[in-house]
Amino acid sequence: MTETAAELRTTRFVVSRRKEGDDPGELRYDTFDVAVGPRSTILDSLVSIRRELDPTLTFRHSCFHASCGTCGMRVNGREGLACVTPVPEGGEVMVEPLGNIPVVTDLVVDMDAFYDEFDEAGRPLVRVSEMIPGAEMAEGIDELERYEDCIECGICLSACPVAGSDPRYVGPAALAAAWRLVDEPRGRDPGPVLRLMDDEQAAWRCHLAWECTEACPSGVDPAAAIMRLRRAATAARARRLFSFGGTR
Amino acid sequence: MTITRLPRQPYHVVIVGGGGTGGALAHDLILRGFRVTLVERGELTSGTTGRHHGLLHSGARYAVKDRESAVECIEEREILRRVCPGSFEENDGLFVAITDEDVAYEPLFFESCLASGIPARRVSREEALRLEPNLNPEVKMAVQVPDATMDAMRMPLRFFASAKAGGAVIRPWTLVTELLVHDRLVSGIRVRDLVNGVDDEIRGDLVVNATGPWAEQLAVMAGCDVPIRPSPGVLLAVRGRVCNMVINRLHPSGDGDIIVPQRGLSVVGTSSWVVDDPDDLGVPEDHVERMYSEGSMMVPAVRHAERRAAWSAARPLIGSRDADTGRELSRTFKCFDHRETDGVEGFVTISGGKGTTLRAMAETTADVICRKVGVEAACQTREIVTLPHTAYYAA
Amino acid sequence: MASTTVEPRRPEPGPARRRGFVGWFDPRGRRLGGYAFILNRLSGIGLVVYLYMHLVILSLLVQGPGAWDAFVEIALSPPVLVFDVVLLAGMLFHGLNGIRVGLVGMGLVVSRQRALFIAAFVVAGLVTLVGALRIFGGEG
Amino acid sequence: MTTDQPALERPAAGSRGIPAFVVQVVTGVALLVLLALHMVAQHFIVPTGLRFYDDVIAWLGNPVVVAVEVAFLGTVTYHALLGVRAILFDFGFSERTERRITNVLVVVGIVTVVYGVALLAAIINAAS
Repeated sequence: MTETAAELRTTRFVVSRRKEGDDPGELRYDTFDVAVGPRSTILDSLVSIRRELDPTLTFRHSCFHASCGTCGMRVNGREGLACVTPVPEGGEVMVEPLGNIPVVTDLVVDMDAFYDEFDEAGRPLVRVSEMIPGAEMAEGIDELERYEDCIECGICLSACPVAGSDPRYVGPAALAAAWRLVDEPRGRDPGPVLRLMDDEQAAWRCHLAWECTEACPSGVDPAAAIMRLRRAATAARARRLFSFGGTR
Repeated sequence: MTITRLPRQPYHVVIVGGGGTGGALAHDLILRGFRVTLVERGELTSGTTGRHHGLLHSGARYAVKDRESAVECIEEREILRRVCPGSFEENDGLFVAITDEDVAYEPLFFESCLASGIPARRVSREEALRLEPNLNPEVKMAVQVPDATMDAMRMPLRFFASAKAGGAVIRPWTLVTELLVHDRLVSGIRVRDLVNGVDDEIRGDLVVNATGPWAEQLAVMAGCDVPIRPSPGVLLAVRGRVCNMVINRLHPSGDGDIIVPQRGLSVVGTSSWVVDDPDDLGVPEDHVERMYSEGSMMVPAVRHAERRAAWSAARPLIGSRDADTGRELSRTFKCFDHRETDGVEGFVTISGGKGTTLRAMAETTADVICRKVGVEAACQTREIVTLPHTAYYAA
Repeated sequence: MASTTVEPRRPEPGPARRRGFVGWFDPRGRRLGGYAFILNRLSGIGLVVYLYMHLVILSLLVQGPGAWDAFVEIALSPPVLVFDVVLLAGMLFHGLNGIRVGLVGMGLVVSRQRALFIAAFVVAGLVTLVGALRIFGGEG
Repeated sequence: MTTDQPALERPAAGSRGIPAFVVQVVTGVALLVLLALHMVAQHFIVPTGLRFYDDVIAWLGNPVVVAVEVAFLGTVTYHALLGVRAILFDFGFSERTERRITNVLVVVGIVTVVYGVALLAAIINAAS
């Protein structure tokens, strides 16, 4: 941030630290005083901490504009993408890793388990892009495409109170991905995924706290997706029940 | 096309740099039977690669002044569509002429595209407005080219996923503190593991410097020099998808001449200046303001769109020391074998290039490495389909 | 040129940061849906407790008129009436929010979930108010 | 408790029983009706609102009322304990523990209903 000195204010950051071998029971925090400008984001401040104060501070980032999903973290207890979360005014800023996901180092979480659940849905990365009102398609283009909204940041899983107490819960992201496949299969068979998510540890675990949707930085609305997944699952069961032979 | 794995070669290549080039090189070398270890100080693609605006270049922007880059782009675009299926928004792009100067520039631009093998189609004003209703009503005409949009983190991650599945050791959070150099022979790297704080050495038959705009900082550690100028550019992401096709301004490349749609955002880019330290970029507000003004010349809705983020990314441009704005530097890439340039053996630098040419950069570097160690191994990355990016996280 | 074998090393991740069941009731940083979840769970637990209290009290009926009428006497004292108001509020909210959870939870009127919660909260509040006035103000 | 099978270990294709949530919705809807009957009937039909012992006994003389009360007791107990089970299942216990929880709650449910019905019968007999 190139700001004139006048606009800079010093803000105290309390950053959660964790290195391999640390005692898991005892949480460790380091304090850093950082010059913050009017447009500084949490990510900008973390980058300047790493560059000027502590090169061993580790945190994930890549795109800097809420499009890749790597920099999800908890700022003052609230989930958000560091790259688009402004530094709160006044008082200390507590920065912690996302919740409900194993912590590898400092603010970096291990997304392997998240992706195992996510991959079960097998949702395509690209979807049909909603037409801009009145737009037509250019010659040679038979389908306007765009990337799925979900940027796999894990913020919804961190915000979910059920995931906060039960590690077995599949989590909102994987369920929202499953719904996307059911809603727009793009050539894949959603049947098996629907049956997979029609389970007490998956679609039926949600208690409608809607925190995942409120926290989602990408407008995915996973809570609504879970509910629509339930409706689809219930309809599928009904069809199976009343179809001839019933075991189709 | 099945992977034809060569008999296990004893050579171990250590790659420094977890950007697109590093990932593609790891993938290429694994397919050629090498043993690969890649180290990255942060998260993968956290350098220049991830901050890219996401244009899968048709090369049209360079057709007039940088034919070499243009041809590279259109070839790579076709290969990437084949080896990374389902990773692109293929809505094509429009070069829009707003002013009379733009219209005057069009014939040269159109011919240069065709000459570079880039399929281009003239589009009337009316049709342009039917394709993208948010375009500036003053638009005079446009040229349709096969631009597309990629995800700057997920597409390169596919290469990492395939390399890792092929046995490459990928070590993020590993900072290179020193190069192991003994009488002009580089035999490995000394690193600090930021996860457990342990310092250790990774020996290799060859060390590759794939650190993009940081290339010079690493080369210096081996007493070598690479003419890499970090040339940052500011990018602005605004809320709202104002277009589905990539919108470029039909004029010689200047500031704020592209709008790339990304999910529910539109990314407006870019500007250009030159710095010495790629870690100290800053985001000059006047550049951001220029993105708003130039961007709204093409799509007026940008003017009042809510700012989601503004950031800067340092392009690694190859060129002489005195280039001041970075634009006239060549956009192609180069692979330096430091035995020839500095008399240092076992050390190769790959830099320059663009987001779209990561595979070609890797192929060139892998060819250089094969020649250096006397291995006969053809490149297979033009045909082998890479794994989905999610496979990188498979336990 | 032989080189040291590099065994692929994956760092051992530490435990996830889980707030556990305390996190269910932590109002900080909650938004509408989060409050609905907290209130629904609290009122639910409260109503289960009341169910068994109610059964115990009704057992007095077996001991004949004396015991029951004596209890009713206590039941009309202000503290117990306050309890009744709280009970009324809990029952109304749990019931009304239950309708929201039931409908939305089966994938119906999903886009209305916010409005339904607000409606449940407001209606429960108003009716509780009316109930409280009747319990404290008018005839018994 | 309808889903007596333990929560099947994923990725077996979904548990085959009716999801507990659907049962909760069904019992919830039934409760809305029965609760209304239970509340409205007592407090609005009986002038003094079951204040006095004699009113209660008179009130229980009507077999329809008794039927409604028993139905109400069964439904509310079922709904309540299914709710408790849902809360307990959010703790992430092992499957074996969860099976034990389910069994305990089934017993508690049965005891509650039996006690309630017996209580009702005892009250009616004591008064006659």
